[in-house]
Amino acid sequence: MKFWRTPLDIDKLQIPRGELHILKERCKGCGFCVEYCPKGVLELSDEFNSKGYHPPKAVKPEECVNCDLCELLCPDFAIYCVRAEAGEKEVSN
Amino acid sequence: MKFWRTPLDIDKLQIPRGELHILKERCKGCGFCVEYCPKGVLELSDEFNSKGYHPPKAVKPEECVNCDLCELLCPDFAIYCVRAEAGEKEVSN
Amino acid sequence: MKADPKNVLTGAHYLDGNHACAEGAIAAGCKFFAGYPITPSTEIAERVSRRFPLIGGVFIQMEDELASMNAILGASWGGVRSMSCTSGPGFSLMMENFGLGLMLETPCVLVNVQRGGPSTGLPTLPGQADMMQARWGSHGDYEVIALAPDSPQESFELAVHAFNLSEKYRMPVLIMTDECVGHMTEKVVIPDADQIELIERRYTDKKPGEAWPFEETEDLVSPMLPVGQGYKFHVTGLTHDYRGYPVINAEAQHKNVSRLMDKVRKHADDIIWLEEKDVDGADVVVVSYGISSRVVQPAIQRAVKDGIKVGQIKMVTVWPFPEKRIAELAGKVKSLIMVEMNFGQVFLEMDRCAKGKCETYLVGHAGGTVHKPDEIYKTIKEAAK
Amino acid sequence: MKADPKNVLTGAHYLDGNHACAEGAIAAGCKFFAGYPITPSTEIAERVSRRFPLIGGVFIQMEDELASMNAILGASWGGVRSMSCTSGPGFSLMMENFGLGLMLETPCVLVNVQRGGPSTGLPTLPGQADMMQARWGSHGDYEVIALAPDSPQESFELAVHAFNLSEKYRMPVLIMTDECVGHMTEKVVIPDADQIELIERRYTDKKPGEAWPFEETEDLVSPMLPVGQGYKFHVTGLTHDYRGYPVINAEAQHKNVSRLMDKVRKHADDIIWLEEKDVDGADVVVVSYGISSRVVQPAIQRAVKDGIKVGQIKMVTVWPFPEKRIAELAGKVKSLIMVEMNFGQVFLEMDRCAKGKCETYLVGHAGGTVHKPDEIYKTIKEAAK
Amino acid sequence: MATTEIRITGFGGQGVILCGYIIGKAASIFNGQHATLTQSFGPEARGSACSSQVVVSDTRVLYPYVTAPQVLLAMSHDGYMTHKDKVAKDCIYVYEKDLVRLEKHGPKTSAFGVPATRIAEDLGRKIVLNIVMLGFFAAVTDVVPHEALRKAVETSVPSGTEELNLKAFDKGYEYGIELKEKAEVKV
Amino acid sequence: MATTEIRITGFGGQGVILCGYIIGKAASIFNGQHATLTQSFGPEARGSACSSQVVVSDTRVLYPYVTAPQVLLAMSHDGYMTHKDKVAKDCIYVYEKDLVRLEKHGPKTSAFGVPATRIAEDLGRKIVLNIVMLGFFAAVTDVVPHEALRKAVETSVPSGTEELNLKAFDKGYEYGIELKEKAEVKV
Amino acid sequence: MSAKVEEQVREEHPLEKILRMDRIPHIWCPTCGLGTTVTALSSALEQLQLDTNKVAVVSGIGCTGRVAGYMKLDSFHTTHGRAVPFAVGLHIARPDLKTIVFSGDGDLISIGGNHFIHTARRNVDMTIICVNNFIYAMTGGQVAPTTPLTAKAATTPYGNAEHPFNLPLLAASSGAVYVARWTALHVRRLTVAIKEAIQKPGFSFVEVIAPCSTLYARINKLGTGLDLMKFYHDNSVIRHGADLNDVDIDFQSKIVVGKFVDIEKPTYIDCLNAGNKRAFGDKYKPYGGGNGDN
Amino acid sequence: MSAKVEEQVREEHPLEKILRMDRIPHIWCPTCGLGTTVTALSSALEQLQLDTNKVAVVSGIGCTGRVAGYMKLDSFHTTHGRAVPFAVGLHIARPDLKTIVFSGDGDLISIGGNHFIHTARRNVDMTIICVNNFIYAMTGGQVAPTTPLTAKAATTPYGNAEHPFNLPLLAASSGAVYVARWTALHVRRLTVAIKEAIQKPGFSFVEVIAPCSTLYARINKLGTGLDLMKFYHDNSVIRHGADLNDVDIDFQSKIVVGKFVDIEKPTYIDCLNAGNKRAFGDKYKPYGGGNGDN
Ligand SMILES: Cc1ncc(C[n+]2csc(CCOP(=O)(O)OP(=O)(O)O)c2C)c(N)n1
Ligand SMILES: Cc1ncc(C[n+]2csc(CCOP(=O)(O)OP(=O)(O)O)c2C)c(N)n1
Ligand code: SF4
Ligand code: SF4
Ligand code: SF4
Ligand code: SF4
Ligand code: SF4
Ligand code: SF4
Ligand SMILES: [Mg+2]
Ligand SMILES: [Mg+2]
Repeated sequence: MKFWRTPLDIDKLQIPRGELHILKERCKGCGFCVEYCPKGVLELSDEFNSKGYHPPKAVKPEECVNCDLCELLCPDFAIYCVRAEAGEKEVSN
Repeated sequence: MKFWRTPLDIDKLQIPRGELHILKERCKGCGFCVEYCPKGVLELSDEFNSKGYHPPKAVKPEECVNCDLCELLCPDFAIYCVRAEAGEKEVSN
Repeated sequence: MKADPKNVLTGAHYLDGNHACAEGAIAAGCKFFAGYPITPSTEIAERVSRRFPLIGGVFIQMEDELASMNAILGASWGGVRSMSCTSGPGFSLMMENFGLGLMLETPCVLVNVQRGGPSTGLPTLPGQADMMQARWGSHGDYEVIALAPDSPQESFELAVHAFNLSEKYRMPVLIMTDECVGHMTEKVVIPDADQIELIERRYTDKKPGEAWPFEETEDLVSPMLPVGQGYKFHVTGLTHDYRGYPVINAEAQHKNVSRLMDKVRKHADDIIWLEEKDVDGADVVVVSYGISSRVVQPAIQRAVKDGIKVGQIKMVTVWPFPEKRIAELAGKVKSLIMVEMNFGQVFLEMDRCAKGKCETYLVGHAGGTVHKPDEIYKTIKEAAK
Repeated sequence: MKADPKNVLTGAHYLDGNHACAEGAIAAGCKFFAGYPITPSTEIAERVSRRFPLIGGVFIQMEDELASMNAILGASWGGVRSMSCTSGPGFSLMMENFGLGLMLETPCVLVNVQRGGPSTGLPTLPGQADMMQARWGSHGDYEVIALAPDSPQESFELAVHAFNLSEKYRMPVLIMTDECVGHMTEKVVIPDADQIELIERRYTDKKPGEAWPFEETEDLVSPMLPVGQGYKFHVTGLTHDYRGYPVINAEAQHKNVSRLMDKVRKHADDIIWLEEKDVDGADVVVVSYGISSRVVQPAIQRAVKDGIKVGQIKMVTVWPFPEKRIAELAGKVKSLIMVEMNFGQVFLEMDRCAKGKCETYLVGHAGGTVHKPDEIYKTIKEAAK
Repeated sequence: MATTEIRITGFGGQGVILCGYIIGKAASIFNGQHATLTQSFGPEARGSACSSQVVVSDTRVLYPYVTAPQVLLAMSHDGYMTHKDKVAKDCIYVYEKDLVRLEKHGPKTSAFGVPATRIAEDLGRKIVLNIVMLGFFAAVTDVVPHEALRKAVETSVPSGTEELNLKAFDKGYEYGIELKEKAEVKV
Repeated sequence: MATTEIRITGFGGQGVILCGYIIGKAASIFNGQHATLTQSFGPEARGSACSSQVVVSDTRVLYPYVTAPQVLLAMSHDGYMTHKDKVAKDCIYVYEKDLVRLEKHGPKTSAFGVPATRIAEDLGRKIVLNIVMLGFFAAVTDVVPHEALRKAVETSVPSGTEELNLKAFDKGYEYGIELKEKAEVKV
Repeated sequence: MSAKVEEQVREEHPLEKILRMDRIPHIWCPTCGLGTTVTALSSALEQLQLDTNKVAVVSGIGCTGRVAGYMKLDSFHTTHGRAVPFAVGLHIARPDLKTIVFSGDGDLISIGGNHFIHTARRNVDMTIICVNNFIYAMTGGQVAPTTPLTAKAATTPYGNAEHPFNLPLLAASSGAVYVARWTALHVRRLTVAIKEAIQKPGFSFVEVIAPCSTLYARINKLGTGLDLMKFYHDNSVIRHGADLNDVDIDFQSKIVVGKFVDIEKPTYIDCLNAGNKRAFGDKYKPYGGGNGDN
Repeated sequence: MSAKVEEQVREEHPLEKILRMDRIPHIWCPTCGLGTTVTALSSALEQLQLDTNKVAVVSGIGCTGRVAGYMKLDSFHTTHGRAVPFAVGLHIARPDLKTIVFSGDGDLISIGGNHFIHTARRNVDMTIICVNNFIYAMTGGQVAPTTPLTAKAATTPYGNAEHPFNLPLLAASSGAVYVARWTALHVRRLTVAIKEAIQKPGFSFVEVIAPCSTLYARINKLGTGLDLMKFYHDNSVIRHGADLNDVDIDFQSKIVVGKFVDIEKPTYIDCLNAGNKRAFGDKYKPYGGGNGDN
């Protein structure tokens, strides 16, 4: 029993930063990304998309650590994160 | 685990005697009865029945203890044993 | 026998064809339903599952359609009126054991709510392209009874009728409806229980030891033997004799299969149910069944307004096919038109029975929607020329 | 393409129809066989299982007939010629996924060695009562190609032909043989490999990204896309467009189903294979197929000796039905007689196409044995009157 | 009119079918008319646009589908856009004001909008939006009498929710009556 | 004769089918005749009576079944009893002497018996009884030439067993020749 | 002790009452073990002193499938693989009857495998007796899902390439509440197992290893049925409550027999009644059978 | 850390290469978990750096069955229940391809249950990903063989009376060599499991518990898909190598997840080759695929 990888919580020493992309028209407002972003980067916006859903918006974009969890959980391929060009910072704890 | 009954070998104190009935025309000569009679009562005869099989014959009928094993094993319902009217005898061992 | 009031949802209801069909079955005393979900039939199963507990029925969703078909046969032999429903793909899967039902002469009802095929096709849109499958889908020779409702009201009524026929002729009976009727909601008036006549299963009046499951009778329908009452009968899907014992030769085959077929063929006049309108003296007769027999009417009305003498035959029973009536009409009319939601299935039988004595037309299409009255109207015009 | 010599058992052999059929398939390059045992077809599977290992084929006995049918479809999409065999009960079970094969336009060959039905019926005795099932047994509208051999020799030849048709028209092809032919042993002469012409599968010549699995082509047969080569195509049993993507509406349905049917209907002249004898100028023509087309011959010979002008049509292909030819003949002869081992199946089509222009007769029976030439002779006499 | 075709459109979960059901039931069970309800849905429709159609007539409905509805009841913009042009010349658009952005239509058409979602939310259950629409429909069209519709609502909603639903119906109705009294919104 | 019908009968395991197969193969592959072999078996037949039929002809065999055989080759009493009366008037009975108790037959028939089981047992393999019968058949009938039959035996038995089987064939043949030389057994 | 040899067939065999004597002799081959398994069932019914009017037997197609035809009970010879779902319908219509399915390994586990696992899962109250002869006998000896790896069959002439099922494990994993395995030789213990299985409420499963002499034994050169019986004698290991992962059967390996599972679990009808009771309270009348012979 | 919000759909999502973007947006409901499981498969394929030309995916019918239609791979949307046997044929014809079956619990385990157990038994080299949403979603929420006892469904309006399958146990008892279970929430671990399963020679099985918001959650009043994800979060227990008898799922019970089985066993083709080699020696050329695109 030794096969898995990085657990959900972040325990690396070096944390990258992420650039979020939200494809609002695809979003169906499920809230998975918002709920499970480990850094609380996201919130559902008040705005409607044309299907009548509230896509998320990044309320603390600078906190994004490019963990990709939002991307992985999004059932509608509506959000993704790419590693930001900017430098990396160390974990505080 | 406590449900079964008399094992194949005879371990009762009182042994009944059996009267064998062999329905020769039904027999297909498999030899099950002969092989598994605990008392060696039976042998396949040389005689053919009309299908060309050798039905068993009782070579030691007096040894039959009415255990019914021949009857139970016979796949052709060709042999059975009923309890003989005569008295019962004790097991020697 | 009258229906049991506690089963009958007397009154006027706004129901779709599937729910109405379920109510018909329940009114007919159906107490066992085994099914496997498939669009567009599932509402029948769902309604039954909701209705059964308080009236002593059991609904079971089986692992597949093969199991469903067999379970209703088993239940029917257990003395209970039983039913299943499905649509094309499931109907295909049931074909082997539909044949077992015919061979064991087991009363039960099977509903096919037709959708567009072949294969997975159009799960949510209507078709009438399983009609020949209903007639020929299982291997070997046999005859079937198949009914086609045109509305929720008729879905109710024909469900009752199907159970009656199945008991009368001791065989599975098919209801060949379609997505449009199944999902169409209309007013359904359900009569009082004492207005619903049910045909009781005929059981042997002989004693155990004297009765056999396929005894020869004049009407070719043998009384059934009840389970659990000492008859200790045997039945098999192999070719068998009156005792239900397998007999593997051509003679037994002839007897066995002839009887299965003749029981329908010789009672065809009793079974066949046609609704005719303005057929006498018509130049053109439009033949159709199920939903198609409704949508032809605006077209007919229009043609009649044009002065064309158009009659209509609605086939409430599609199988057995009304050979005699069609042959007779063919000698009298200019044209026969078959309107069906397929590329020509029941048409083939109509065409055959017409024997070239009149023109025959098919108004058919691949399914997915009902006919536009326009197409039908055009063919009537053409056929009247 | 010529057959591969290492597959072909060239020479004269004393084989039964089933073994000959297996050899035909092997000669045609079949390399995958999935089957489920059923009398009287099992010898085909058994022979294949013995022959395959040394020629690089795989035989797999699946858990049931449903699995077998699907496995041969999967293998065919894997680029391998594939086959299964069965008899009535199994054929019924395959009907749903036979439909999938038609819908996905998958080349493969399915053999039904017919026995007496319905249900378990007569496992070891012949019948021809699955003929209409072959045509209509799956739900929805479609057309099929079905061949009927009359001997072990033809079992070999038609197996090769079936593979060729299946590749040419990109569809499953049926061989509808029967217990009598399947279990009848006769001399079979297998030619040299270079005498056996095989039709190669047509694959797209477009590049990945540009090709679709159901492209519209003039001959209605789309080239296939190979797996594993980057085409990354999608196919579905749902109604679909040329891309293989589901489209659930009446228009897509019309396009999709019409094409499936037209691909057979428009090539009917190429597909239909009749063997005619003394038909020109005949008063009576005996139509039949498979084993029945052999046993009619003594009867015809006897009638000819009586001075009756009798012709024979042997239908090597039963489906598509030779509508045109029958219609034409009906205008010329006094009578058409259909001889088949059932209570009238292909007869219905013959009768229909005759359009009342001549008398039609059926010599049919329930199966279990072939026709006695006597019955046929009597009908010929009657029909010549 | 002898025959009226009505199409109700929206997305899954809005109660599009129930809406049609109630209209049909009102007409056929409580008003002696004939009414045939059909629905379009598909495996393609998981959670997306769906629509139901009712044909109300004085005589038996023979052709069950709607061809050119005299009323289009739109609860989503998607649905509205899909169906808005496939209507009768004199079509009445009955629409949810906040969800549908009305576009230009033919000269003989009329359109009535209601903020049904907001009204429903005010009642505490967004889910009754369809019943608000129905009340509104009862007010701005005369296909089925108000009383029949109200009765159909009462007998069609889950038991225990009758009161809430009737309130929703009434709110919609009132809104419609007021609106009608003001003026018809021509577009 | 242009067409000869032969029925072979016995019980499962005696090689009834192989026997027919060899006759058919001999005729069609090694003697330029037409020969159609069919077999009757059924689920009813597990280990009980079975039979095979060969029609040998100079022209193509059209009707595949045997109707009234000119030769009945009987390897079991059961089989013999079942089929003995459904034969041609001039039928030749070829039978296993120890298994079949011959009965009375029509005046034009003839019968030849061979103790095939005993001969086979003498050869050490009871299983070749059918091949002994075949050799005997070759001797007492003239449907298929001896040489063709012998070749068919050689090419039809499991490889490795050719010698044994040919020996069995020869034994049966010799027995038949001797018997024929003695006299025909009329019954 | 006098041996009385009947000169001709006389119908006084003790099983006469429970067998259809008008169909005996049966079709099975000499030294086939099936007849012995019929005796076991018959004895079990006799010993239980059940009202045999209230016992139904359902079979599929196969040599074993012919059992229904020999039992003098309400008996159904259905289609290949479908005995179980047929029995499900019969049982639900008439839960007062004891429903017994008696069929072969191919019938029950290959083509009928899905019904087997689902009916076990539902814990439908019936008894399944599966004769495992390691082969498809009726059709001439093709490979079965029980044929041991490397064993030969008509369709695996060079040795079977498929791992066989471990039937007790499959049954138990699917939900069976009673699982036992015996060979035809263990006829008394088998009888006891069948009795226990019939009495057990819920889905009970008895696997019977039995000789197919004509096909399995012949193709694999294992001798006659008697030789197989001797093999069972020498190679059976009785291990009640064995870990089911250890009861696989390899080609000519030891055969672990015994009672493996005997647990309590509500049956399908129990659960149905419980659920409806929860929903409807006293308005609900517990289901105890269909409306009978309507 | 700048958040760039696209104003309209732009096809630059990282999964673009592996998804049929011309078919996105997909048909699945809001808060349905299926999309997440697709991401897991896609990520697994990406991470394995397999040649995606050599990966085929086969689905049956159902909401989950639509997965094949969204993967940009050779992809087959077969009939209900038949993905596995179709895949068996495909795999045997082209063992060089990775064959993945991705379908629903109803499709794979109810109507397709027989193929599932037999293909596991044969240890055919393929990967099965089964999305267990406890329901028949596509047809409107009927009971599935995974629906917990007492849970409601469209055909069990008063609570399910059937014991559900324990899928890992069923798979393992049938012969699977790799068995794991995760929920849609465990998307990373699920991705790892899928990677392991794909790499494992033989029959590998991954059960994915995923939310059906529209039907299972609604009928059982469990909230939205997000509520189910939260439930998984709170109630999943990771227990690798758990005793499979302990991983049943009751209604709203704890869900044991983890990797349960990872063993070595020769595959179907291995056994085939071994058997033929035994029979023919060097004359036999090990089978490695059909004759390709003939
Ligand atoms: C649908 C269908 N497929 C195949 C068959 C052919 N068939 C009859 S019995 C049988 C196998 C029987 O094997 P098993 O159940 O093990 O019984 P056994 O004969 O070994 O006792 C098969 C495949 C059939 N009758 N129906
Ligand atoms: C032979 C057949 N029977 C029934 C159906 C109807 N059907 C389509 S999907 C489905 C169930 C799907 O359930 P599941 O596999 O769990 O997938 P989900 O929709 O839950 O993802 C059914 C019964 C069918 N298409 N074909
Ligand atoms: S990448 Fe990770 S940290 Fe960044 S928004 Fe997504 S979930 Fe939050
Ligand atoms: S996970 Fe995706 S669909 Fe859900 S709210 Fe976030 S962006 Fe929208
Ligand atoms: S009853 Fe027992 S002792 Fe007597 S002969 Fe039979 S087996 Fe032997
Ligand atoms: S067991 Fe029966 S069949 Fe076998 S030899 Fe004895 S009496 Fe004969
Ligand atoms: S073939 Fe096998 S199982 Fe069938 S009767 Fe003969 S020995 Fe028994
Ligand atoms: S019905 Fe359920 S499984 Fe299907 S798409 Fe909607 S939420 Fe997903
Ligand atoms: Mg078996
Ligand atoms: Mg599901």
